[in-house]
Amino acid sequence: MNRAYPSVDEAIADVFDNATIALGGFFTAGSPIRLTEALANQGAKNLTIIVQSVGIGNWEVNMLLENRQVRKVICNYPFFRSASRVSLFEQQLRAGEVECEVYPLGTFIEKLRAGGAGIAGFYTPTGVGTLVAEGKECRAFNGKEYLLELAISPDFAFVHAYKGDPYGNLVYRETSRNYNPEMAMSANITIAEVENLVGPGEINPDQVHTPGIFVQRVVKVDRPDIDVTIEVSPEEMNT
Amino acid sequence: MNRAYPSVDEAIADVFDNATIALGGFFTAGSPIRLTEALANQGAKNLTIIVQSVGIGNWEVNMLLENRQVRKVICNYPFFRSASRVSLFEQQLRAGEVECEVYPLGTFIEKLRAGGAGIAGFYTPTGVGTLVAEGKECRAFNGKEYLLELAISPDFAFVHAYKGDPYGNLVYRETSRNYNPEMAMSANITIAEVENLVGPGEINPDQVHTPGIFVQRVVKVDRPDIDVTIEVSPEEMNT
Amino acid sequence: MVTPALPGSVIGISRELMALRVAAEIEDGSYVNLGIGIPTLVSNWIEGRDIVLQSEIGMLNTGPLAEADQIDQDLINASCQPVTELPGCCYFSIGESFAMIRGGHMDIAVLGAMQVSEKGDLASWNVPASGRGKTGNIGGSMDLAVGARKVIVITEHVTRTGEPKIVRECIYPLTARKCVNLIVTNLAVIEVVSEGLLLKEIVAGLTTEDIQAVTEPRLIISPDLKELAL
Amino acid sequence: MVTPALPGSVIGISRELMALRVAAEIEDGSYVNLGIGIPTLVSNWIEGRDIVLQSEIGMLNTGPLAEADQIDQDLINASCQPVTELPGCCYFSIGESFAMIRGGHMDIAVLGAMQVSEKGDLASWNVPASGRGKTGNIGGSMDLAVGARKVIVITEHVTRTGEPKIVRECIYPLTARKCVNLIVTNLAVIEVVSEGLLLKEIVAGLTTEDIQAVTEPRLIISPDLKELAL
Repeated sequence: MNRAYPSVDEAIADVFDNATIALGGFFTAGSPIRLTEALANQGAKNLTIIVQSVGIGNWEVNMLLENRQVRKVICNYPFFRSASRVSLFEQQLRAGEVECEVYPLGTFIEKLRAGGAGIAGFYTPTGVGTLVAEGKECRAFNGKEYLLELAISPDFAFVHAYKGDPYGNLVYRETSRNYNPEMAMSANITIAEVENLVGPGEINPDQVHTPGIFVQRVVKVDRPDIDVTIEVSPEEMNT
Repeated sequence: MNRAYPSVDEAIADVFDNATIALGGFFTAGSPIRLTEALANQGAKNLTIIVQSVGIGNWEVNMLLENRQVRKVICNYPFFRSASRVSLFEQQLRAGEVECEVYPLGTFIEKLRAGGAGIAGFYTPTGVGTLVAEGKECRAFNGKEYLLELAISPDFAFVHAYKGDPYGNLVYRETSRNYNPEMAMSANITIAEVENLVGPGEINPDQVHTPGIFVQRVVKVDRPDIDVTIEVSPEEMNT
Repeated sequence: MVTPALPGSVIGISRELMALRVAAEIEDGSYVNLGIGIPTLVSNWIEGRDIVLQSEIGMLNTGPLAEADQIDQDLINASCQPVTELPGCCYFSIGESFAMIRGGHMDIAVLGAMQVSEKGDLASWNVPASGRGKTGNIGGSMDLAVGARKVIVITEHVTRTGEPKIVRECIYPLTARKCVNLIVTNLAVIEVVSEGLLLKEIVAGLTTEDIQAVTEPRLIISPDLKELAL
Repeated sequence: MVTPALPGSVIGISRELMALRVAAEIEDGSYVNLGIGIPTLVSNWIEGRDIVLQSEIGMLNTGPLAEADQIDQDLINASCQPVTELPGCCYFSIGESFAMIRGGHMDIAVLGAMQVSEKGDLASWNVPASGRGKTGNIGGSMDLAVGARKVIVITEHVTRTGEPKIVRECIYPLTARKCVNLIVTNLAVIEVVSEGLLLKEIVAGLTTEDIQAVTEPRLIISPDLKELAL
């Protein structure tokens, strides 16, 4: 089993127009920057992007938005925190050029896990009595109300890991794990960029975070080291 | 945070009559033998036991059955493989002394995960069109049928781990992980017997399998080393 | 609408002291999630205490913000800030993180608020005036509000323009219904009880009438009313 | 009920050779789960091939059975047998294991059977004559039958008492409906197609009539009918 690819360009070459792609990571931790750059170069259009945010937290989505590759974003935190700062995504949304679907974070990730785990839908207490409940089945179990939320199974997932092997086994580092494991499970084709590509047997099998069965392609990348602190003012973080 | 207990007896002292208890592990791997022994000594009655099996795979349940402590078993593999071998549990079941509830394995573990994760229920394709579907809601999503299965949240879970720290963080070894992580999540009070109790900071935080928040009590035990091969005839395993 | 007599911006305690008051509310041995914004200030007041902070990005035993040479791009909190580890730390996925939150394993969530109602309804994610319609930055707020065993709101008592934030009914879109247990503001500490809002502590120099004047619903005055002590 | 002309116990290929025939069906690069019982024999025939075996207890790249000095009580398969690791191995929880299985990530499940119907229904967990009523050893069988992309059944063609196991309708309680893709027996290889059961290979020395005689539903004879080759 050798799932290693020689380059990010080859690893993402078959991403097609209208594809749904989950992007793992958040801010500096675990975001698949190199794969996203490659996708911006590759040029697939009309994409649905599933990602935590399109503000500061996942600025790499801007590469796709600038290219007008995105038709829709499914996320949990679409905008800059401050309502007075308008992101490129918010501009395109207000102009009707992109669509946006927002879920509570726990629902967002559980929908992806369900997609990966063969579960069609699940009942969550989150969002009951809010705008999130609009159009959804609400049902009581043991006297408490829950919403029915359905699974999502994207065509592709791009994830970033600290270490990987040719079987696709992945190890994440610290909080860069975040969205990556569930997104890797959820997709039809999961592509992992890894900082270190090691041989079979070089990862302690008790310490694998994402079993290789969930990862179809692995590609070695340079560790992205991008200073985005300039984007985050202390005032903004504490308001 | 010091969740370490001095003995298995103290760790399980408050298990009450009519409690529901999930027991992790399977056969020689990851079964909480010492805690179960302690429970047999402690004597709580009328228990509902949630466990993979009550044949060879989890022979330790026999300690509770012999004591007549068990009212009901929820499992996925209740009997000896061969219909001609009748276990103590099967005897008690046929005599109407205990009840038995069986779920497909994936449903069984997902019900426990749901209980731990605040999900009231989920739709699984497993069991559609079988005896398992009796009395359950069956519903189609995207043209495929699914059963609604509900969460289980036991009062207690007993788990076995290779290593633990006073925060309750656990590390399992090899296939002894099995049922333990989801059971640890699911229970109101999770009690972990650990082969090695180490200090805070001595477990690499990237390598924790069960975060301590899911574990209320930790107790050091001798590694159980019980030869149960005598119970398993090759004929039986390959029939 | 009540015309506020006391603009919140010029009186009462600072955000830092509000955070200190919240810290005093947290028992040792608790697992706590601090929401984005003012709630993160609580972390400054619990260092060295036996309290485990969860970062919903996937971490327990989150330590203080990282100093320059400690910064590690793989180790951040949900506010995009580099943080550090404390002993007993562990990492996990977002899926497992929200299993913890929604599954009732977090003892306390400290959340910011745009509005809190007298029933304990919370609105914290969307100001209609932003023009963002029904979309907005929900993030983890709804799961935390629903899932934590106790929800403490930390907020200025009134908006920048002097409008009450503690209201009879939330006008802004809800985060969750009947989820708030305690409200700590720059002026008072108010508990949400089944009968309504119980005023328990007020800042030195203010009267119950002062607090009522900037609070939309009728407050129940605790028989044990105290000065807000820090 | 057909009266079988050929008792399965005295003719046809051995279980080991049935397993070899199944092994030939598995493409390199596949993820495979072998059910308890006869299916485990398949593992003897794929050593060294580029096939990843899942053990549903929570392991990928499961190696051969452990020899005496390799035995480790923490490293067993779902049949309670001590096993070994192969390079690329990883461990995970049962929850994640069945996410893999139910989520369609396993390429092939090889399962035993009590009965298989002409529609591909599978019965494999409960014989009513056992007196066990509606309870029985379901284990992972229903998830594997529903979740694997391809389900191969490996079974004796008839029961010990000579009754057909390939039937028009399963009388025994079902594992899953319409899940079986291929049936490998001691006598034949039969594919489940939309029109019914396609007889593709038969053991040397037998005729299609011999196979039909011990098979309840009418078989479709493949135009490419071959001798079962090993």
